[in-house]
Amino acid sequence: MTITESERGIQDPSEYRGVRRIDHAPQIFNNQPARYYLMWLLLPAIILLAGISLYPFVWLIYMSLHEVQLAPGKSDLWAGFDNFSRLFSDKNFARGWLTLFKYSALCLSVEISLGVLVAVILNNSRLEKLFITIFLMPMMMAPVVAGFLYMFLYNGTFGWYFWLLRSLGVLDGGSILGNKFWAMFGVVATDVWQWTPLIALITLAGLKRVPQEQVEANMVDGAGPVRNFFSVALPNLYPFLLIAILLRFMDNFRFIDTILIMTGGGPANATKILPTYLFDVSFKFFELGRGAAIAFTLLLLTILLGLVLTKIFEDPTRKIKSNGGG
Amino acid sequence: MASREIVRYKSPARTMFSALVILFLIVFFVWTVLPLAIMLISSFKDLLDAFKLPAEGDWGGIGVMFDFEPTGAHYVELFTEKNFGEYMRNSLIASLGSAVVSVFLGSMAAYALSRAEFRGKRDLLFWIISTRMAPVVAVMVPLYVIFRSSGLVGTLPGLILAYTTFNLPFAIWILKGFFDNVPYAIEEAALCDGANRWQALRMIMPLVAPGVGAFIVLCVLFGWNDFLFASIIGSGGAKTLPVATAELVQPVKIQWGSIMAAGVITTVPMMFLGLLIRRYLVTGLTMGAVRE
Amino acid sequence: MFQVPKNALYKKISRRKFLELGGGTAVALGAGSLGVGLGSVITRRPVYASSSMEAKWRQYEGSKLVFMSENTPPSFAIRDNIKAFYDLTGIEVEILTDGLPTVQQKVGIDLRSGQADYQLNYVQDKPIGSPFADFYADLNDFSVDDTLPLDPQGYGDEVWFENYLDACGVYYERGPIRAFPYDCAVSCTFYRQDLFEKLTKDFEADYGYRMEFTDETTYKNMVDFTAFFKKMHERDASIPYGYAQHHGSFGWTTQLDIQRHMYAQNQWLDFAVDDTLGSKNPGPANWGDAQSVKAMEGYKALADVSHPDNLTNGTLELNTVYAAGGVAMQIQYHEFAASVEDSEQSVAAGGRTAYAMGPKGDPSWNADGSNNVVNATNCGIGGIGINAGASMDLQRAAFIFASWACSHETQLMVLQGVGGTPTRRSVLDLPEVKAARNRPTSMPNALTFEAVYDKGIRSPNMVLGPKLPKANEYHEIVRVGTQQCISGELSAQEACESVRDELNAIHGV
Amino acid sequence: MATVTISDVWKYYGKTVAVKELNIEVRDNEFLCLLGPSGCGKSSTLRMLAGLEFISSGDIYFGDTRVNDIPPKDRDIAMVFENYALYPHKTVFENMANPLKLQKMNKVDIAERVEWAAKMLEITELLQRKPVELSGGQKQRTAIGRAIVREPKVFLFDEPIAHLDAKLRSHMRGELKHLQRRLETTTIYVTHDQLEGMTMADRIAVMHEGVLQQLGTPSEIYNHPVNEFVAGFVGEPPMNFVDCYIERQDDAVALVNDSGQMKLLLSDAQSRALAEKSADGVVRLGIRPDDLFVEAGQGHGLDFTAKIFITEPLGGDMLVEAELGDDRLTIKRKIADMGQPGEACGLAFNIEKLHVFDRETGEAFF
Repeated sequence: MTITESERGIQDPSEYRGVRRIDHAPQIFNNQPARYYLMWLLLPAIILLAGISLYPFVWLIYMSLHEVQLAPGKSDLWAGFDNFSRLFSDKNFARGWLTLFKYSALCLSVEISLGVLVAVILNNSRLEKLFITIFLMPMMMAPVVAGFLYMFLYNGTFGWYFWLLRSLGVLDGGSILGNKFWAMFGVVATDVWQWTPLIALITLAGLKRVPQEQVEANMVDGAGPVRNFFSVALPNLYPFLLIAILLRFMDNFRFIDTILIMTGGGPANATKILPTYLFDVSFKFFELGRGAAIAFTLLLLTILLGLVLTKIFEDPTRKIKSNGGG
Repeated sequence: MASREIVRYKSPARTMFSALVILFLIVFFVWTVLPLAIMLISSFKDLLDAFKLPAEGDWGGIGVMFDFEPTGAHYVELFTEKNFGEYMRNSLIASLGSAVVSVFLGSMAAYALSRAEFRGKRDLLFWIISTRMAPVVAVMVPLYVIFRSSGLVGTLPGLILAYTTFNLPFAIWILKGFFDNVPYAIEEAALCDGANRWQALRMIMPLVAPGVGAFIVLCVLFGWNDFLFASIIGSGGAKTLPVATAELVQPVKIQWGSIMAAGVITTVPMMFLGLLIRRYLVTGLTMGAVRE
Repeated sequence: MFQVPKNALYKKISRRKFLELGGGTAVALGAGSLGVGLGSVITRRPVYASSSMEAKWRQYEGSKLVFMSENTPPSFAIRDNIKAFYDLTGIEVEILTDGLPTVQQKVGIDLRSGQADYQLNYVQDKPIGSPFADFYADLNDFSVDDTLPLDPQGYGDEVWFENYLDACGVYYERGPIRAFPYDCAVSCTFYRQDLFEKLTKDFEADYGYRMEFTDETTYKNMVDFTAFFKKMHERDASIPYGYAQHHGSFGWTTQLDIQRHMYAQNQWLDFAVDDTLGSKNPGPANWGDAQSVKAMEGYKALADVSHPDNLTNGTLELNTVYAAGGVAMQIQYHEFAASVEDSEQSVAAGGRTAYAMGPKGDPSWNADGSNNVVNATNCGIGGIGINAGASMDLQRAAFIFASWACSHETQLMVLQGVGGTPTRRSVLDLPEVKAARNRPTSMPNALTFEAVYDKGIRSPNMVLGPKLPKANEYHEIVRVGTQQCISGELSAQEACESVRDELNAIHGV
Repeated sequence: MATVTISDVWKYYGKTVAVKELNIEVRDNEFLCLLGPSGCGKSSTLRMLAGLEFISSGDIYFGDTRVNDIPPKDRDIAMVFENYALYPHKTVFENMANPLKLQKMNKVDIAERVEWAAKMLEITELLQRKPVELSGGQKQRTAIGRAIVREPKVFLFDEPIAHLDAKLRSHMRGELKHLQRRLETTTIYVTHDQLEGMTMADRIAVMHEGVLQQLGTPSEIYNHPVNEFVAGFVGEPPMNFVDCYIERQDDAVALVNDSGQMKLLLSDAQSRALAEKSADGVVRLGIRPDDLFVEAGQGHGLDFTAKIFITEPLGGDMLVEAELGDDRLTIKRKIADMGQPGEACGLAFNIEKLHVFDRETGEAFF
């Protein structure tokens, strides 16, 4: 590969940040001594990461293949893939996955539609700045605090949201977190409250990147604002929303603080998404082998999602990244 | 570029539409802010006031919410009896410590990954990012054992290390993006000027400095808000605010007033930090995928 | 924390077999060599059987122990008074408190690894005691050792309240004592006497009998009371709901709640095993039999008229609802009386609350029509156990603490402070405690003593519940099954059968 | 103050050859221009000189010192980058002082040197500004200032004025040339703009696809290009090329274009040159627009009649594109009324200025 002059070009040198550089590193970074130098820079972080991630992972595999014993002095028994095969007959395991998908689907569909709607309305409006500031507030809140806050709001004795819903006649005499049906919406609403702003911000960032020429061309062609949104803005937003969906989905099973605080998975397992079930198995039942097997399946999903994500990150067209900023 | 203003023409339908839009915005605004307001108000209510609620359907009774004698007792109690000063300090030290460690090691590694070409680089990068994405519950048991065997459980260094498990990969990944965007020319110019490699690296650090600063803040945020690590690795000698907040559930009764006050204490500093790094927030929260 | 006195016996805790839990990998990677323990230190001065009591107390002066406890009132009370122990013995005890799940996890890993960072554990009888019983030292080895400062009252079954030592100290076999009772939470009924008195006429008009809570009140009466309150509440919002069960996310308290109800009818038990011992192989569960279904139907009937938030409330939440005036009755652990009687935080304080035993079963809910009904009462006895993985000197030092913490004097101290729950009979005989049983009282928990100690824990009312190595899973299964029934997802019959099937599955039946 | 010898240098990137067997000797104090289109290897050569790329094979000497293994900081060179590569967080003064600071010069001397350079570049009043506050030309001067403060052995310029606007560019050309004369420092200057090379350089090295095509003074390069590539690359508007075949009539040699409309009789010298190089059959004719004559209308008395394709007035001069058979030729002349496109015009060649190339290899016969 040769370095072409045009690739190296920088139109305005004051904009160093955000300028794509050539893909091919100059050889000053790419020879033996330079590599040693770079390796020494890389090594501390890699060793630390290996210690705190690879090592537990090896351990996880070990545990998943053993029946970890619950009596003093007994060594663990080799279990082969028993821990995994037992998952197939574990009702709670299948149900945990199902609940996780249901929970995520609910969260994401509401967050995406609300977030996009808000962003489209706010884009270029005078209120944009104000709302962006407002958006920050829920996002900055520790999930635990959010969990407690919503638990407080939902409380059947003194919760304001409970009162509101009852006054509107929605709950039909029941409660929020104590009802199988409403509890799911209760935890979803918490997630929606916290993270719709992020979707809105991502969408706003995306909308700023919709080529104005396309919008204008489309308007000249006779499209109204709604048509315009679907035929011009949405296709441009697509990669942004995809990123948002993947990240939020991943966080849905990365952070279970809120659900643990609010329902602990109840009532009647209505909100027991797989990670909370894993929490029970490992930390309450002390079935470390089975827990490790469940954890393994979760990690597998993570890796799959991660692969998709990195594919998008490496998208050669780089629709998502803009110049400037960063 | 053409003006961003979109030309609008008036029509009855559009007026209706605008009214709906405004209504929607108001609802959304209230929906977003109300819980925070209730949290703030409740933190100044004593327990019995917090329990007051109008009768169902008694919309006029909403005033009950504001009908109370404000008391700072919960805040005072948190700091005098419940040691929240110490927990706040722990939170700060742990999250800031981890942020500094992560960004320091992370920027070295990110620079190396940005500059070096080697086989398996993609795999290495993927591994790094996947450590950040892994669900905490999945690896908590082995992590705890490691930390304990190193005598790190219940200590601030332990907590710093624990937060580093998610902050370091984050820092590497984001900062690599930053370094990728720094042209080689500046380092080359420095080299030609007579700098050695280390001096050349120092020369480009100011270019990424605003970003690095922002991501130190983001790392602080992630550490500050963490619960699972803090409760399992940190509790004991290094209790942080979220854990201390969760413990207000005990004993005997849920101390709602104190929990709300603790929530305010935990959340407000982060909101200010959030405003401070507003420009980098979306980038940070999307792992660098979306830039504003 | 890493300071080690010069005369320390061991500079570090022996590594022992580092973490059999995946230990192979760990050792291979070399992390094990760092095992220093959580900072316990032991220094020893020789004592003999003939030494003075003071010498016995102070034989481990300069040592340091770590006590892993749940964040409950007695632990805080002990921590508040830890200076007294230090003054007495010169042993420093670091008390770490966490939520029960975290305690479970940390203690579990600690015990499994044989590393003994926490020499002293707060042994909740079911969640921690049952799974990890084998890891705790047999306290009999110490309680006869003359070189230790033994409690003059001794540690025999008779010095504790009925069943207490069995509940928290005996697991799966007679003989070894794994823990001494240190606090207890015994269930009893808290009810709003003021409301009962005010509304009893209205009630009598509807139901034909007086609304009073007595030892003869049955669960079926409870359904009537609750239904009545609900009706009144719908008419007048200032009147609270009648009752709420324990159905929050905390599996254990949910299980205890349903267990009381089931046991009240015909003294029904989950397994055909001796409750005082428990079993590692309990065999097939009794769930799904006619009695369990019948009782479950009654439980559901009660749930149907209870507070709508019924399924969210664990013990704490429920107590908060009660204190907020949200329900007129709760079956609650007697240690909560202190908070209910606190007029700054509770609308039920100041004589509005009365205490009684848990309701009786109702003969009509007995499947066999028998008249065998009891005022079922159960408890959580928190014991202090000593990690058998610790060195013998650490264990002995730990015993000195355990003995002190469960002593008559300490229990009185705690009772006077935050509101302890004594486990030694002798505490109740003290004149000031006797006096405190009546209002106005300086020890609000004492108001419950009649319902709890005089009646509730006496046979046949007391139900210990099954001790199982998989106790936590058992709690969770029972919780989910019960919730499924109450939420209408399953019928009583189906729910009981589902619980049976899952229990049998975990026990390999 | 040093000669630079590039001796048999090769440069590979993986399997791609960027520079092939390059031999150039740069004389002391000479201004040498490396000229060529994108990807011709000129930048790689410059970067090898700077030490930013490693030399795959061959040697580079500064004076008598082989510098292959000497890191950039020890080569005593100064480089000016295409995008200026200023340190954005430093002021103009700090930017220029940086190399001296790295040499651990004392502060007083640094200030003196920087002021000297700033004065020479007329940027004294900008010294306290940051790069963002500067215009392109000012940035460029700063970058040059940073290079000259050190009085290095060799200046390396990598397209330093490529991003300036046209007017400034022509101004800077003069200044750079002047500066180099004043400083008397060996200078190697990379550009893809032939005009820069022609106007500034003492000698030009034209490169193409990693291979040095021709090394010579601007006039040599312009008047005697060694091959079709050099001929076509140098000169604006570019040279016209017409595919021809050789027709021998007795002793005379004529070039006839493929459509047969054009027939040029060569001079004896030219015929000999063709014969010496044993050219026969097909060749390619090259002629610069300045060496063609065009007149409007029919009665012009010129050799050929062509058709106006388009005319482009350039102020005093104009470009005329005319079609002769299938070939289109660009002619430069004084401005005049040339008529409408499609109208006929007369066309003549300055036979002395013809260039003839091998159609296969592109090599020049003369």
